Amino acid sequence: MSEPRPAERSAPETQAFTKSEMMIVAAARELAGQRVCFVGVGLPNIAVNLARLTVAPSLELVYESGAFGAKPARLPLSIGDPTIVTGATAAVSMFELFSFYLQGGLVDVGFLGAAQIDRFGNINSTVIGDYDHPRTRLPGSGGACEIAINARQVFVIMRQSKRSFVDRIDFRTSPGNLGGAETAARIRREEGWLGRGPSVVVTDLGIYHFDDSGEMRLDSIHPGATLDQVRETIGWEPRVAVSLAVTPAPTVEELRLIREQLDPDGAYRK
Amino acid sequence: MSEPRPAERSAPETQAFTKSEMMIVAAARELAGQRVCFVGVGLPNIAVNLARLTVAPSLELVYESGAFGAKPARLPLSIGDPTIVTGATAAVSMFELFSFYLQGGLVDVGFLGAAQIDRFGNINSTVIGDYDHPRTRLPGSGGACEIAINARQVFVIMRQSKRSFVDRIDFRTSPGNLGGAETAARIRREEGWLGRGPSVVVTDLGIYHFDDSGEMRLDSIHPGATLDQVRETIGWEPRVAVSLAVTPAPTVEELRLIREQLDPDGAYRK
Amino acid sequence: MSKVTSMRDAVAEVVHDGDVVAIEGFTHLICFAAGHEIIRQRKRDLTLARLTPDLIYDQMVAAGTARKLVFSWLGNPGVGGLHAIRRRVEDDDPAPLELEEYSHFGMVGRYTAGASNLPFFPLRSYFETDLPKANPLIRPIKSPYGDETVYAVPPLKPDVTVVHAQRADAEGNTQMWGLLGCQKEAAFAAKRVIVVVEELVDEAVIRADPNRTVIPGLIVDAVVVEPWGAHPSYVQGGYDRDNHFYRDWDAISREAASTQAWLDEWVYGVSGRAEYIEKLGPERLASLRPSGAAPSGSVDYGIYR
Amino acid sequence: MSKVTSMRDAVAEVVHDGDVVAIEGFTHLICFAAGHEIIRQRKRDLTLARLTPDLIYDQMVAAGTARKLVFSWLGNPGVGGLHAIRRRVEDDDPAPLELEEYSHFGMVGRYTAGASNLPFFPLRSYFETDLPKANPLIRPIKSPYGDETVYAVPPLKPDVTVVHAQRADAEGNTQMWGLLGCQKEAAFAAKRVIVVVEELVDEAVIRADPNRTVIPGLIVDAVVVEPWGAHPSYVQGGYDRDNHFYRDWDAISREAASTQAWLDEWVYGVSGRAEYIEKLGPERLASLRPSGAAPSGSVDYGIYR
Repeated sequence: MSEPRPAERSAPETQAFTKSEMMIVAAARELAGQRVCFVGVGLPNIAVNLARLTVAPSLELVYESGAFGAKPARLPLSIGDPTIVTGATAAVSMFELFSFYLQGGLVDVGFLGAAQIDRFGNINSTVIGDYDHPRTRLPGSGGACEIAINARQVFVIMRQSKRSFVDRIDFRTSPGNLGGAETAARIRREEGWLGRGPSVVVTDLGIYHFDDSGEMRLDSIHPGATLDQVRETIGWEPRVAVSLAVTPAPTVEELRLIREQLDPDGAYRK
Repeated sequence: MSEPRPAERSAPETQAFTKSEMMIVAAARELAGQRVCFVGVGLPNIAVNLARLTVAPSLELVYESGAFGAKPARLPLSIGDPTIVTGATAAVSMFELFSFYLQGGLVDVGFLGAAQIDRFGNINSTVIGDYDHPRTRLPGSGGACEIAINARQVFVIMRQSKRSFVDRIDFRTSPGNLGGAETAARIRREEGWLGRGPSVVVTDLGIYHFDDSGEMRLDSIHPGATLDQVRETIGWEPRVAVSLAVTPAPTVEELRLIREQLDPDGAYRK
Repeated sequence: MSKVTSMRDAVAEVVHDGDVVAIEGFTHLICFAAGHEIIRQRKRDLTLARLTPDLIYDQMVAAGTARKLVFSWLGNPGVGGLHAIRRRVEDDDPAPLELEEYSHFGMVGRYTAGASNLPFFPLRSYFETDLPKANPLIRPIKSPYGDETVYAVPPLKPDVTVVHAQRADAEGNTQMWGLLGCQKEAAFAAKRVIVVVEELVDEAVIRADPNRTVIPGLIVDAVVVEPWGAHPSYVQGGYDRDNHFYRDWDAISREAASTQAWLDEWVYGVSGRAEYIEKLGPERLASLRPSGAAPSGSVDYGIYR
Repeated sequence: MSKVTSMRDAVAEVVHDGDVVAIEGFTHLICFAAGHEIIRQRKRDLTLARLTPDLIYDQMVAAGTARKLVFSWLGNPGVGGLHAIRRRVEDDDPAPLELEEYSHFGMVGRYTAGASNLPFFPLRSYFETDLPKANPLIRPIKSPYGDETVYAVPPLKPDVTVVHAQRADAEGNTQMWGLLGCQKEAAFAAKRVIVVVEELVDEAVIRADPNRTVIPGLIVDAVVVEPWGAHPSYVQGGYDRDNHFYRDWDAISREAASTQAWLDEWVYGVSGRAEYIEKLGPERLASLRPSGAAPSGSVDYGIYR
């Protein structure tokens, strides 16, 4: 398989775009056909809102803060914001949201970010280093632990780096495919999880799905990215699809929505 | 101890009244000084509403149907009625009412009726006869089981008869003092009950409290009632207070409230 | 996508013989209209779940739709017993009726566990009572903190839950006010949900007050617009409880023959709720209207762009 | 009986050194005014419980009020970390800070168990994660129905819960709208409750819409009227989240010295919320007002006599 050449990657009519913009657009497109999405803080927030304005107009946004069917008039900095309530279908207590919506099995996609991820999609958002004496104290689970277990599937969006795509995560906050697909399927069945685990990881370099062994596989590389860059920013030898695709570049409309409507201050797209 | 003579029982200025009216008035007066009362269907409903209008103006009524701080403009036939919601402090789900208000320990008095009661205040409202092949199928617990366990104390209001005041109840729906005060206190402590159990039983003939052994003791006899009548309508030899009081007859105002405001159709006072 | 349909189609498509059906509502918002349609469609072998079976299940049991009741309080509140049910329980007349009995909180806990996909719900009830003997599904459970033991009830996941409400939009986003009972929990616990409303409203009405939404359209299969569909139960702000009918039922239902005659006239004898209401007559309806308005007032959610 | 008092008196009387304190509110209705008064009164050895410690606990930790955090997400949402807390956790600077960590649902379950007087709350979380190892209070529990095992969390019963809301009456009957977080559960779980409101209203306003009541006066010890008391958090329909301050805090809090300087100026340097608001200035406040009204509309409860 040859490296896709830069010239093939983006249609000539598309504008220049940042790696973050490509990542957000790629993540949004993966939501096509999904019905109910649990929105996490940060990059998931903008990707999901872009999806609602493009490929998934009937997507129902669930914010762990308690809003269902939100139609935010602006992109909120936090996942708790008055704009996600005004005009929403329902505003409920967190007990109800976590009990009936998430644990009750109504969430199709849980959309998470992470500090560390391993090849099987297990996620750490708790600490770097030892738990009791951490080098870096990260925010912790929030809802990520129960989202990974109860959402029907999990999407992950995060930038690649050797520090984040690691052979061994320092702490398992959210279970992915554990030590592999077979074990994970057995444990999910035995323990009565509703979730089938992670199904896609979107990074600033490409799009990964999970193969039969439960391991991440690069299925699409973003225009401008190279396999060398991919390998340099992953702590293991990544699997690459035989027919590696090139992610279609952001369209003019996608970029307009991100730049003018969702992120006019440029907080996410730099 | 001599029988109280009829002449001593009611002040000359009081009107004629029925046994039910006396029972309702006596029960209402027992609520003096109480703060939060859980209202059951039937006689408790009228007694509690009378108390709110007389001896306990700041009594907060909790209906298991989900109304708190109700100020019913009329006496509802059922404990679920639109008049208990309009103007109430809060209308909540039954989950919230049973979890946070009752099990959470906020209810001072649970007010119950019953089909059968024994000397220790254990209550049956489930079946007469065998559970699987009942002679009479009664309504069952409703909330009575958890009210008896979680309300700080339990008031009972019911008419006396050999069929209802029995040596052995056919089914224990709501625990009272079990086999006696000592066992009951130990079990309540060990099992972490919030309730101290039954504290008063008001009947159409008198008022009972519970003595140190946990057994019902007649402390006050209603005007017009005799100890013979009391004994004839109880399935055991009842304990009687050494200084047996005579219940003050209903006042003109109490009767007016019952007849004109609470029960104009006479459903309860006959 | 609109889910609005007729009561006839909703019941025909959503309710199947042998289903576990919950028509919930604690005295308030009990959907008699759906119960009557289930009778008319001669559904059979249903397991009927409700905290308080009330008149609607007495009627459905009398009509032969049910083989089993799951409940916590079996009566006509403030009036007396449910005679059709008692005939079947006490005298197996015309056939036995299986009972599965809890307390109110136990039933609420069962729906909550069902809605939450929990294998059990813990509660402080049942201590030192005969209920766990009568129903072996009420089981002790030890706390993992200290020695304490409480009781557990198992999840209840009805095949169908029917909820009556003041209003919903065409997708089934549903708002109610007044006593909320455990309709939310029963709806989230169910595989399929029918929402029956007094009024169909625009989505914008729902979205104007998101905290008032009790059931999201996401879990709703059919929306039926059926004014007066709760009678003789009531609708806060709409119409009063018809206590006269609750009292009348006591006499009607004392004999099997008079019960059947009533069903013939008021259920089988009408095509649906509209005809039932016409038969009740405008005077009866007028007598059930509230004596005045008690507006909630409006609050401001604010526009944030 | 009126429970209306000043923030100073409420905190002095209700909050004691060594207490477990929960100032709840999920991004919405976080009572910064109460947190600042706790700092001014130099309360010590508090255990601070909150799902999301947010800036208010970063400030309270920086001011030395706390010895321990109980939490589920430790960050500045959309911005980054909480630097004062991280200094204490990563570098014991100036002293170690004890952490007791759950997930969001675990914290919600803990308050729910506390409010319900349950010895534990069961949930489907924590499977195959390191959280039960990090916190041995997260324990497996076997269902009494079948073989299933889920996890349990223990009840959380704060000594004091502080709730900010749009409005309450003088007895503390409290209504809020917008995101409800877990304030209700945290309040019912607490031994003592302080309610802080934007507006004190007549009892009749509350009683006009009983379904809107989140916390009954029954469990409230003090009512404080403190407009803008949630800033830089927000109040649905009242004022917006001050995202600029959330971003500014990232720089302010990166060094201990600048953090203390900020506390000196904005907390110790003012007598209370009124002075803080005056200092913020009318332009800042005006910029946080919603751009328009979004009225909920009114519903009718009806008069039933």
